[in-house]
Amino acid sequence: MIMTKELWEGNAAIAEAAICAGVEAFFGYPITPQTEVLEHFSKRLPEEGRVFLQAESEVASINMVYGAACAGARVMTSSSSPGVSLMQEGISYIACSEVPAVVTNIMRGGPGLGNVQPAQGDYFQAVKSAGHGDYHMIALAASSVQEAIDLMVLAFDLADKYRTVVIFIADGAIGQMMEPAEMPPLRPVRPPEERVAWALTGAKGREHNIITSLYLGAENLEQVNLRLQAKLKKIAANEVRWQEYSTEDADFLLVAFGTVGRICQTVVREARAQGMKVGLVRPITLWPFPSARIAELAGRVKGILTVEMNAGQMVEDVRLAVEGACPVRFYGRMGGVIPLPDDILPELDKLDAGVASGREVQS
Amino acid sequence: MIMTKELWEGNAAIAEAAICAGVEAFFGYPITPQTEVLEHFSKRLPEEGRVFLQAESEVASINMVYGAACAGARVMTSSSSPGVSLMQEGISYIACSEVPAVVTNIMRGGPGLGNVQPAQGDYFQAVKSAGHGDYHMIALAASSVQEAIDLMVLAFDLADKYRTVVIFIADGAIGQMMEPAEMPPLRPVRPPEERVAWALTGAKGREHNIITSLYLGAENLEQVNLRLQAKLKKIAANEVRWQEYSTEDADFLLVAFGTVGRICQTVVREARAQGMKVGLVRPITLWPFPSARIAELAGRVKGILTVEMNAGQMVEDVRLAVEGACPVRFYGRMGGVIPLPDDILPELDKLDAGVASGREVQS
Amino acid sequence: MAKGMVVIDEDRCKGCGLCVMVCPKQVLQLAESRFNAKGYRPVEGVNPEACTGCAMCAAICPDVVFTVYRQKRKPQRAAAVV
Amino acid sequence: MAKGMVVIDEDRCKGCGLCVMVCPKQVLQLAESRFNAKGYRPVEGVNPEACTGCAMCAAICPDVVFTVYRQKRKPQRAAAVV
Amino acid sequence: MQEEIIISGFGGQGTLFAGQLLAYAAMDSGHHVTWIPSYGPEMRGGKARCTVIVSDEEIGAPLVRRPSAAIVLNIPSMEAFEPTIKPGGTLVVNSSLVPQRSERDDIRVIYAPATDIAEELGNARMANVICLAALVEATGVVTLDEVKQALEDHLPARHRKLLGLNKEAMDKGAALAKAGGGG
Amino acid sequence: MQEEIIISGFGGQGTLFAGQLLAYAAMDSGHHVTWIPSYGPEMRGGKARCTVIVSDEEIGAPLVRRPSAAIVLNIPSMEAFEPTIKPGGTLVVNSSLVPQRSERDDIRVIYAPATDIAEELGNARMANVICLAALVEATGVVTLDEVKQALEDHLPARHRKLLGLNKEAMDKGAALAKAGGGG
Amino acid sequence: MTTIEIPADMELVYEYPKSLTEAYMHYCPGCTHGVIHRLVAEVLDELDVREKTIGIAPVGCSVLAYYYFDVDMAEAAHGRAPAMATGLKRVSPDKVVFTYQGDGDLASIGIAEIIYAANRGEMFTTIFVNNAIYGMTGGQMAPTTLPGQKTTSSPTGRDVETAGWPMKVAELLAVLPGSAYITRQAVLDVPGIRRTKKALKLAFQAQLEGLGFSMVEILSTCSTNWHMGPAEALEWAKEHMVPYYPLGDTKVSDGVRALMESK
Amino acid sequence: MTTIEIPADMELVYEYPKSLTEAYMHYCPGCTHGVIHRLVAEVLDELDVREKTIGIAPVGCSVLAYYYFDVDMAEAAHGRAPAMATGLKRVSPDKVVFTYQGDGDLASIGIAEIIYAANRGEMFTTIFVNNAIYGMTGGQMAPTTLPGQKTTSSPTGRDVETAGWPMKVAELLAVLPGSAYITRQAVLDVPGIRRTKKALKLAFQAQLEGLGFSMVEILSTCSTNWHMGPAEALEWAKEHMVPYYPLGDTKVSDGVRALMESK
Ligand SMILES: Cc1ncc(C[n+]2csc(CCOP(=O)(O)OP(=O)(O)O)c2C)c(N)n1
Ligand SMILES: Cc1ncc(C[n+]2csc(CCOP(=O)(O)OP(=O)(O)O)c2C)c(N)n1
Ligand code: SF4
Ligand code: SF4
Ligand code: SF4
Ligand code: SF4
Ligand code: SF4
Ligand code: SF4
Ligand SMILES: [Mg+2]
Ligand SMILES: [Mg+2]
Repeated sequence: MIMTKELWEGNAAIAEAAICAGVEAFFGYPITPQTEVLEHFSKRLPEEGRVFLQAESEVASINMVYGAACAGARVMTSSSSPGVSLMQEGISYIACSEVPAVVTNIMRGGPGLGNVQPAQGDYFQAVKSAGHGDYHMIALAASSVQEAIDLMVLAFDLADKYRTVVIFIADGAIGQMMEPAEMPPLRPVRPPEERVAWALTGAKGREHNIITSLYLGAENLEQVNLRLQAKLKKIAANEVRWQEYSTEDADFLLVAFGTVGRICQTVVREARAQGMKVGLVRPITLWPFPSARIAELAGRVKGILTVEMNAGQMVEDVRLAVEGACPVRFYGRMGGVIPLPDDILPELDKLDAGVASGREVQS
Repeated sequence: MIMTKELWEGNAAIAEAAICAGVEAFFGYPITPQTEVLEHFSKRLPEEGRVFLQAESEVASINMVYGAACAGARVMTSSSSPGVSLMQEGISYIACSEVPAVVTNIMRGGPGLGNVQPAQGDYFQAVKSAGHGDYHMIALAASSVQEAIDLMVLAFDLADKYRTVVIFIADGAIGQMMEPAEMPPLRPVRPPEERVAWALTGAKGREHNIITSLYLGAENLEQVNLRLQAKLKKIAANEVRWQEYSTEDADFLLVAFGTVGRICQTVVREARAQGMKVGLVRPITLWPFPSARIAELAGRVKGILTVEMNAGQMVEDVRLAVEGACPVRFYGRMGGVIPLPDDILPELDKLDAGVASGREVQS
Repeated sequence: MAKGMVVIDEDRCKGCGLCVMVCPKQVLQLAESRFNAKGYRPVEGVNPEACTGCAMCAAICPDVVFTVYRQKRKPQRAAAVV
Repeated sequence: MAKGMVVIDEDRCKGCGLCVMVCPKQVLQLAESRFNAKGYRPVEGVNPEACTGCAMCAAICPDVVFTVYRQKRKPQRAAAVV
Repeated sequence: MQEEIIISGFGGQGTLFAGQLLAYAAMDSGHHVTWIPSYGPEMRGGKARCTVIVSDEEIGAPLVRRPSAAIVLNIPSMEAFEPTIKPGGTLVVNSSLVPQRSERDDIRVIYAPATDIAEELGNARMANVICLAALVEATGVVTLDEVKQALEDHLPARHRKLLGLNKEAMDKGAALAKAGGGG
Repeated sequence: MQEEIIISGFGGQGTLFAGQLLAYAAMDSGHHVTWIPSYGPEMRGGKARCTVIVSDEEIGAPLVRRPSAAIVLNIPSMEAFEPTIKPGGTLVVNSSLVPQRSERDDIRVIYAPATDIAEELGNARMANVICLAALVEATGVVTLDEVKQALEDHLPARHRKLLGLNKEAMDKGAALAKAGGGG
Repeated sequence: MTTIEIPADMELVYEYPKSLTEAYMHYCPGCTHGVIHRLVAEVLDELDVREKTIGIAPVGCSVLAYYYFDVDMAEAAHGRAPAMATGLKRVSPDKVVFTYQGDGDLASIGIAEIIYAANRGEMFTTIFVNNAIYGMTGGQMAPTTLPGQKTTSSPTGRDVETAGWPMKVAELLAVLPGSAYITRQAVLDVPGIRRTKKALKLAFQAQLEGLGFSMVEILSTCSTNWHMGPAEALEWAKEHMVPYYPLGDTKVSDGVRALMESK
Repeated sequence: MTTIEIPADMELVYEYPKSLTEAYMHYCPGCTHGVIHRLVAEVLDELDVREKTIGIAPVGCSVLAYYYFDVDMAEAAHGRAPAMATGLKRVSPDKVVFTYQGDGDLASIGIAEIIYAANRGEMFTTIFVNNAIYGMTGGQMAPTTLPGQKTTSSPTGRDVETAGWPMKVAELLAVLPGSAYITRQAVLDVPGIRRTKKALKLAFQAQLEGLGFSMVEILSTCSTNWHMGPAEALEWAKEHMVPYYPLGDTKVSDGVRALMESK
């Protein structure tokens, strides 16, 4: 079967990709700018004979996801910034219980009610353990509709493989944008009889299964944490993903993800047109972060410019990777303002000037 | 009036100190190991004619705090890890609305339900913006009952001064511990007539006041964010607090906060008794972090050991401060296990050996 | 002479037509081709003499467009609405 | 001979005394000075002949200490409880 | 080739649909394309705008501050975008609703009395495709036939019966552009 | 001087209170002191334990793995802590409830039949203060009078009437320690 | 500026309420949120409490209510207005406090907070605008969406088997002892609007008298997301909503009863 | 190992339920959580559904219920068991699902989730243990704590003026159309225990028949935090709780009525 490209809106594409990936149930609550994810599911899941439920809140959504995941079903929720904040307790429970689940955050301007414009202010929330305790979600960031589709499929596969929470993050620009894209083949839903061994399917002919995040006694809980940390280490070793543009001969490196990541592709082109050798690393996994690669490049370039739609969050991970090996500058816009190439190019010039004058040793 | 020391339990002391600092209302929900904070308030606040309310949940608690803060009252809530996760949306709203509020987190073992043993797994939650959007809370960490008292008073003053959320963090060890300590004088409650000008007190003889975190239009919200960031910068410039022990001649530096911070004082003593010149920086403000001072010391010591009751969180801020200037090692225990001097001393030896052999260039 | 009178704050009107619907005396109508500052066809008084000052238009108007007057039992001094 | 009989899983007992309270025939009593493995004074049958097998003890026991037997109408073969 | 087109007007004027039509045409003719609306505050509002980028290369920034072409369907849009068009670019003005004239001499401006023409044809809502046809004709970003094909493929079923009329409207729009954009 | 004392037994044996008494005495006599309980899983449970550190200097770690002294009021506590006491340290055993003997020859062990003595005095719950008095007497961490004073100052009102009896019990405990800890 | 001469024999029977600012409201044409705003403002005027009133705006179409009411106001997180109002009123017991909430806000995400505020008898007044839809986010199913009603998240109509039944909030809160006055009204025609105003006044009076929590549920329209004209929407609501959500008081405490009778 | 010879003329009238593991329960002596566990297990045995049952444990004293029930189980976040059960049952419609929750868990922090589960008629059964206190955290005021009752967070007794009224959950949920069977029982004496078991059985049968949401509220004791002996606690509950929380069914849907009559 030859799949042809169609014009997909990002939010609808996310939902349809999840359906293709075999999602069995969606639980969510409306919020701009991701409501179309929920709306698409509300139409398509019943058509496919799967479960759609508009929950009473985001707190309920994440716990419904937790419940369905315990049953061994592929399951997800979707929200935007304030709604994702409400899910932090649930996410921490799921992370500790080690059931697979997918959460998407189509970020908007914050903090507080903020507005619904595209933003990246929830980077920390996605990559540090924003809920309580030590854990990480695998955080996938898309910069195009096609990539959103591909990453949604990957999200489910990684969630299952590592029994972990995967967060897919994008912003309203990607959620609302239409681009030609191709859906993967529709995977059939895993039949209930084939659910994994650890799942809660009824203790028939086996010991009863227990899924919990309670571990009395410090030593017990430490053992659990050591197991979680070992898993995270494995993920960090195997699942780092990023894309590079024109880094081979770059004097300066841009680091940017999601919407700004693709905008920076234009910046690379325009900077090179102006004679400045600029390259770009666009992290696809925000956690695990492509630290090793950035550290490597940091040894070869004159300086790094991190561009984000926030006050400077990922730049900390860049700095942690670089550890002083070259100057790292930050340029960010907030509140839903999207930095365009015209805004970013001068920042590259400043970086260049700073390096040349020796001012920009470390910033 | 001469105040004499009394034996105070940490949790009760936190509540009593807040009363001394003029807290007008407490809204909270029970959770171990901080329930005694709530219990102490339930007894004392009505005695003082102030407001105590056991809320239906942590979500409600933080929003009650938000409401009372809008009225211009000194107000706080208290919880432990899972409960604080539930407050993230509310905290983000309060941060954006710029009303003063105090939150305490008596951390326990996580993630998930975890257990109730002392832990520091919520460092990231406290110092990065765990709720959505760009903001920081001032994060104060106590390592003794007396310090808890002093910091609670400071918390209210800073919250008022900067119209910001202050989070006081400790763990069950400090919450449950008794130590001799002295309460500050009991400050009278600010009378309602004297509430600040921005507060919601009724639009009598003035324009109506509005407290919101909604800013339509990317540019508007960016302006708000710039204002918030400017405030944070001011706080970062003025309010960094930490304590140093034996750093003058130190070859090795420990960095640790809270319970481990005080344990490391013993480590310093014992290491020095064994002939190793060890010093300690104990951050009191986790945000703003004493980065400048650590960077300075990093230039003088052979290596840094960061000790935490988690999988390694503050160590990122240490590394960000050090930027490769000296090796930084991490030692942590999780799940409520408290690292004791016997555990930590060998880690110092390893650091020493690593540095000597040149292996420990950067870890 | 009319028993009642309405003052229309035209630029607040969104042309929803609800006042037109409820006016018992067909006093009101939406402008045919005129637009107000907000781009709506505002309400107009087309039959002012019929107005009874019943204020039903004001009661239903979501945008507080109307000020309504009614004939007094006993005469009183004039008010000015700006 | 007794109409009923209870088997006591002594180590589950927490000595709460609820069974003693509800037994209509005063069959049960808490041990005076004996402790079980969990450190509680467990229940003992002190008046077994009086037992009717009514199972009220079993109904109220929070710790599932009792197995209860009662005389059959028609005789049946023996069971073994381990 | 990269063409960055803004289509802007009131809600209800079909700006988003016109943009999508262009995007379909571009996609079906093998171009890279992005379509992005400016979505409003979480509330009712009058403005509707989208940006379509058509390119031979992978598209980076899906938004531009200085478009290479624009269609403006009302006065506020004219005021907002006329000054931003890149030199050498194209502006299509729905002159039925926008009385003013551009003062730029470094861009090509087509004044299309699109609402009038559409009303003449029997449906004022076709002003959008008239302008689109003019833009396509003027810029050559795709061919008029490609847009017609896209219309055929993507016009919602309930509007099927208007297909012929829409194509007729497009021809009028294209003709205007060929004629240099009178109105 | 730094003394690290663990007091351990079942819930209801007054271990936490005995520790607090010691802490009060230490504080009132001008020492640095910390008292920290081991608080259990969020549920009902039998164990109760606290660690008291008395020092002339500011106290760092409020917990120790190897105490310099301990009071054990039941068998599990004996098993847990007897092996951990630092050489040269002191162990007070409530020998009424703990039948076994320590095999350590590098610590001082006082076997106090505290529950028996307390019962003789009319209230078995005073076993805790008897052991505490023995410990205080043996270690000199504070004086017996200081503990008595602390008792006077901090005994909850509803137990006031037992003050005299408690002091008597303490004397018996202290005497045991002086005598070398028979029982 | 036009000055209109008012004939001398005319008296003012309706004028712009003082408790509204002059801001132009952003609601869609014919949206009854505007009517309800006006009524609340009129009641605040009549009770002469504007200068001691504090309102809490929700997240929903009425999120900007703080621009329209000329009283001190805060904007709550979605659903949490009752918690905010609780905190606020507890530290400002002499103020008049109200929340203004939509059906998604109050009955879905915020159901816990409203139930507990009512149960504690918090001394504030809630204005609950039930338009059977999530207006602000573009027409998804609300907890109050009627069986069979099509929305963007119930595209084939609300199926009560999977999505549950429309929530009758006025009946639910009436069960709680702390609530003093709970009523359901509708602003679908002029008589209904007048009754709604009476109910609002009583609710605020109950608060002023310290009688407990009061709530006025108001059946309202959303012509935009119902995809009909404003007039048609009023009719639709009368025909479909009123039968499911019967109008009238569901809870009148003794204190409120006395208040009613004292008028 | 002792082998006891059972006389030949004796028949077994009560034995250890198969749906309980052999684990020793951590509850305090005399805690009626144990009784309720046993009853639930007996019902699962009698309905022969152990192998297709999935339970959700709460946060509360019964947090470790997953060790005691010999069925597949998960541990929920505080108050969220109904949401978990919803997710679980929706993807496993052929399983028998129950939540086991305390009064803090279900009626305070989790009130929204239980209301919406009931309202949607989720096909699971909730066992709601009302002991008028927060047991696990050491005796704070619960939503169901009685007026005047002293707890560690209402040290002078619950003051309904500030803390609100005890929540009557069985009455509240009965208002919702999605609930099929809602009843309040008590395990305070043997007859009550037997009635409770019947109610539990009916609740699970209602689930098996797909009739909607079912909940059995059970008045229970907490001698530890009430500071009394186990027997005294039973008496206290009878004397103080039962009058406030009347026993009996608050909601019996037509389907459940038919089921009752078919027995
Ligand atoms: C935590 C959170 N979840 C979801 C949203 C998105 N949201 C905004 S308004 C709204 C519902 C509005 O509906 P309703 O309360 O009925 O008010 P209406 O607009 O109909 O007046 C939702 C879901 C949000 N802002 N915050
Ligand atoms: C989010 C969160 N808040 C608070 C707690 C603390 N907590 C644990 S159990 C409990 C209440 C238990 O009371 P109840 O539900 O009545 O059960 P019981 O112990 O009485 O059986 C609380 C508040 C928690 N674990 N998580
Ligand atoms: S006052 Fe009455 S009669 Fe006059 S315009 Fe208004 S509705 Fe019509
Ligand atoms: S009701 Fe108001 S807004 Fe609507 S048409 Fe009449 S005057 Fe205009
Ligand atoms: S079965 Fe009945 S008579 Fe026998 S011990 Fe139990 S309660 Fe007593
Ligand atoms: S009821 Fe059970 S636990 Fe209690 S004393 Fe009797 S046998 Fe023991
Ligand atoms: S969307 Fe509906 S509720 Fe919102 S303003 Fe428009 S008509 Fe009113
Ligand atoms: S604390 Fe209360 S509810 Fe918890 S186990 Fe003990 S008696 Fe039972
Ligand atoms: Mg609504
Ligand atoms: Mg309880």
